[in-house]
Amino acid sequence: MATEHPLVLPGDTIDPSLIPTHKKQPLRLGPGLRHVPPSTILPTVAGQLVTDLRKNSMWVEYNGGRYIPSQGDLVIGQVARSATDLYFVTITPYTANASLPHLSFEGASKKTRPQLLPGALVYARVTLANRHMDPELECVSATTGKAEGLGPLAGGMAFDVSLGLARRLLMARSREEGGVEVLEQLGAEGLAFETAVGRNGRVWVGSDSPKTVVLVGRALTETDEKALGVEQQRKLVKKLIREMR
Amino acid sequence: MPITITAPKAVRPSYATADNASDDSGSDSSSDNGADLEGDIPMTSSSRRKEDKSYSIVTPGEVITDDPQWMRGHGTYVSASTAAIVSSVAGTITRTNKLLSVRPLRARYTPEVGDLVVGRIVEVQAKRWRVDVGGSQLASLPLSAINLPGGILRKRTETDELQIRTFFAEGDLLVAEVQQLFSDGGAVLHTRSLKYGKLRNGVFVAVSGMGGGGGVVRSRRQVWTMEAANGAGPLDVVLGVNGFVWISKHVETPEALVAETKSATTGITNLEESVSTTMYSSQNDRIGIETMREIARIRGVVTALVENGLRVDEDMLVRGYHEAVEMALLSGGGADDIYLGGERGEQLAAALTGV
Amino acid sequence: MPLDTSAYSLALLRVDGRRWNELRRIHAQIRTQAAADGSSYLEMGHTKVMCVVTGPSEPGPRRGTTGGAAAGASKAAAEVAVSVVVAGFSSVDRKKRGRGDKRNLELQSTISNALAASLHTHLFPHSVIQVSLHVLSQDGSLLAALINAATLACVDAGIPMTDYVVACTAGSTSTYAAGDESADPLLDLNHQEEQELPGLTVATLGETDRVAVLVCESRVQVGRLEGMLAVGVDGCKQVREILDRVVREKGKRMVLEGTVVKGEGLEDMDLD
Amino acid sequence: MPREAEPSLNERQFILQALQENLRLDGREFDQYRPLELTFGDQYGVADVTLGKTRVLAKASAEVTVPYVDRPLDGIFNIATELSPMASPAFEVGRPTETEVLISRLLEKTVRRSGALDTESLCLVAGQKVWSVRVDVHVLSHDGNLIDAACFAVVSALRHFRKPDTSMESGILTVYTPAEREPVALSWLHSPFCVTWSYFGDEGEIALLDATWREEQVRAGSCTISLNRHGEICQIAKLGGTPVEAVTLLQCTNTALTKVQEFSAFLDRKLAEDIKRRDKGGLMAELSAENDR
Repeated sequence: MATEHPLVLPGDTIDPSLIPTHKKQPLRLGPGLRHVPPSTILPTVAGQLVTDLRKNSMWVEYNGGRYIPSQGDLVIGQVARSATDLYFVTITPYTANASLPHLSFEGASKKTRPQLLPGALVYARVTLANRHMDPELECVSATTGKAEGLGPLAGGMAFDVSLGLARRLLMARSREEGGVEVLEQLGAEGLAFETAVGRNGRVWVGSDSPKTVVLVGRALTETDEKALGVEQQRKLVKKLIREMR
Repeated sequence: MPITITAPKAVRPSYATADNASDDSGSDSSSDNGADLEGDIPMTSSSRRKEDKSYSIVTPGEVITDDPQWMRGHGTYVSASTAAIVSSVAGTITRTNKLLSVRPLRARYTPEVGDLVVGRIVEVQAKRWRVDVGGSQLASLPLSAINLPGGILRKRTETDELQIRTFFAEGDLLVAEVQQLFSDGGAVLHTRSLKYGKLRNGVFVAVSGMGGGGGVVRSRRQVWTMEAANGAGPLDVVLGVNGFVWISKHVETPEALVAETKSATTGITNLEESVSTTMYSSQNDRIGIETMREIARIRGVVTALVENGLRVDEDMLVRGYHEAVEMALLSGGGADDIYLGGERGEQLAAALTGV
Repeated sequence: MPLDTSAYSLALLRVDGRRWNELRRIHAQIRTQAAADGSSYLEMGHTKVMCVVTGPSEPGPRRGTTGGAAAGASKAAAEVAVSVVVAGFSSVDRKKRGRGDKRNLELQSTISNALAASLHTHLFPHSVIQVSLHVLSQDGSLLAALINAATLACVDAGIPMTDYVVACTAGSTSTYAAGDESADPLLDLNHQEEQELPGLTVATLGETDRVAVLVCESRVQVGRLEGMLAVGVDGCKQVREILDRVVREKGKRMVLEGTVVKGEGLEDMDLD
Repeated sequence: MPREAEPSLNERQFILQALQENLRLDGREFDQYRPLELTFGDQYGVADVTLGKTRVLAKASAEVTVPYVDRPLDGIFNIATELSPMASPAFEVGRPTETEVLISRLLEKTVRRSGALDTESLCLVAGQKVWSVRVDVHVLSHDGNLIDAACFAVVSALRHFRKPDTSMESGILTVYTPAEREPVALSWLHSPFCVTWSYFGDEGEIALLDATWREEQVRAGSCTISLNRHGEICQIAKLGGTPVEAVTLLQCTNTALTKVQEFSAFLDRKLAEDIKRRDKGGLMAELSAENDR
């Protein structure tokens, strides 16, 4: 991975050969990169430079820092309090709360809407995020009117993971691209559980058996803290399962 | 804040066994008037209950019953381990059908819908006032729950919101009714009746209220007009259920005014104009010196009742007032003697309970 | 060592003439201040404290108190804010303790946490129960006296609670180094004993053996703990008895005077 | 003041539910500590303690000052605790929180009042010159159980510390630099350690050792017991919280004693290792070589 994704530091010059060129599409810059006219591209954070030739885009992968909401992200928020027509939801501690309208749940109307107590967890999508306003969330798709897996999270346990792991878990092909397989392996071992991954670095794990939840949580946090590769993850899962029995 | 620490009683060994001690305490506390009353109270105590139980005083942590047929009410909790109903306050047991509750000897006022309360505005917000009614939380009085000047049926407008302080400002006293309760115990008040509204021309006394203990009790009439002695004219008394009392010079109630003016066939709008001008006035009318004196005397009666541990209701207050007038006449000072503290108060209380 | 312990082994009497399992005289009153929601005055020997409880009420501006410090307005339960003022004349050496004194803060926090565990604070959201304690005279067992006074004042204020939180101290005649098995546990230490002997303060929830507060600030062999704890817990039961009697007498007087409507006994109800 | 990030309802419920089933989030036993690590600095008197993700640094230092008027024969010994925003955003500089006050009181009672350091030995000239020993405790990372970690760090730092050697000759006090004379250890009487129990459940029936920050936020009460390996209680602090059966407290004390003995042995081993490390071809080797001859 390291060879194809070179390490960059803020202010490094990027080898022009790494910049993807595409005939038709314009070059798209992702997080951690800055365009200085006329034609310089500078990294602004330390991390691995990733390029996608097909989409003609590039960005810097980095692990750490504080989550900054961006539109369309799935996050796990914690209800701080309820106002007359919206909930104030904490996405990350010590930052301004996001707002989640009472009516922004599947099938919610003035009379039937979920009653959430302070401290309840919700899985939500960021609908508005810019640096001048507090973020806004929704728990229902505006186009279809369906929850699509969003909404209040009942029971279970939320674990804190690094932002990098959260992003890797959310990748469509987390094994191939993100190098995380731990959840699949746990599932393959016959454990029944469900998860919800928030881009803000929280993973919710629900299961009927608290044992399973603890096991999944430990597997995730250990994978994260020790930056385990796929093979090591496999070993870890085997070890944990053995311990549990 | 008066500090009354009475001298310690004769030294008695505190570490005496429980049996001795309860004997001791029995003779100890009932030395003055308790001893002769004791006979009147039926001694229903069963063998396993202590002598104190005949007064049905329960204290925190005391098991009331472990019979599962009862339901727990206020002032009790169900013990997690034994499923018995246990008292959580010191007070007396009351029961309503199968519901057991303990009325505390004294507590802060807990609002109930329909209570008539006297309150003080402590905060003015955009669309509501926050009112201190002596409870655990401030009550709120929405702008929409008051009579707006210029007609009771008028809708509230933005202008009203802007001049919210002209109706009630911080420190104003008002009489209102509890309209609604929140699940967390907060109360919403309203003054949408001509008998409610801003208070003036009088004096305020705070005694303990309906949370428990002495002071004001819920009764048939909380508000009445009484004829005062010594040529003072009629006086209004408002006993808020929350223990806040208001005594003022009687002003013709707006209703009476309405009736009068109606008979005089004046236009109704005209009348309401005149009502509304006075409704939110913070200016006292001229009050005669006699009236002031009698207001002060009633206030003295209220405090004397409370100091001597008597309840405050219409009957007690009216009788106490007449007694106080008598006492003043008998004493050297004549009608001007309105002092009812100390021994005088005790004398008054004795006269009232002696009947 | 000013405390003459030699006399103890001879007559089994302590410096003030008590036996090992005897409390000092406890005198308590409730409703001492008419203007307060709840108030109490308590003497344990020569330790004298006063307590005033205000609330539960809407939090206002406050200073010099500790409780759930991070309390916000949106709390689901009432906060118990305790302030302890030690009068400068309360002890022999007229020392003034400032508001920021760490020992004082620890006392406040201990009392606050002990009460909060018994009081049904969840019944009063968004509110504060303000407990002000004043130490008028100190002669040992200060924390115990403060806890007892605070409990009484809370009972007087009619705040629902699981049970009384009652406290007393216990000590041991052994010194920390000596592993003598013959050492006797002592109940309710006075100032002199507190200075010289190992001791602990214990507060229990009513008559149960459940310990809400256990504070030991002196060196003692681990083997002595059990004896001291047992004596302390037993002492708490005695204290509860005494405090309960105070409350009952007050209630009885109120019933007799007609302030409170007499309760309906359960006797006649047992039938249906 | 920034508010502490509260755990969500789900987390609260789950932690309690799991504890009912004898499960801790990190898979530990109820009476098991997280891995305890201790590193000494190059300087004398610096101890860096990590307990899981909790990390505490303690540094001991000494200077010569004038003693207090009322205690002319005693040296001065202080413990300064600092909880900075580095450990948690909820801590503020310059305004001690309740946690900070309670920690410093506990350390004070455990180490200072229990007489672990012989303050009389710090006296140089009665009433005029004494050593003032100070330990600064810095919490570098906060993941629960600060008290045990801080106490361990303080004791380690003091045991490791060497103060400059001094001599008195005909009324002249000389303080030697480390180059002139090897610094000397403090006169240490016993090593107390804190063991903190956290209680969960309505009746405090579940007792955990070494709770993490999450567990601490959910707990119903706690009790810190300070002991030395000889079985002497130096301090017990159960400051309120859910009432716990007296018998449970006694059991907790006994378990605490075994933990303290483990701590004690661990510290002794680390100190011995450190001496060996410093010794490589050093003064001690030379001296022993001389003796051989």
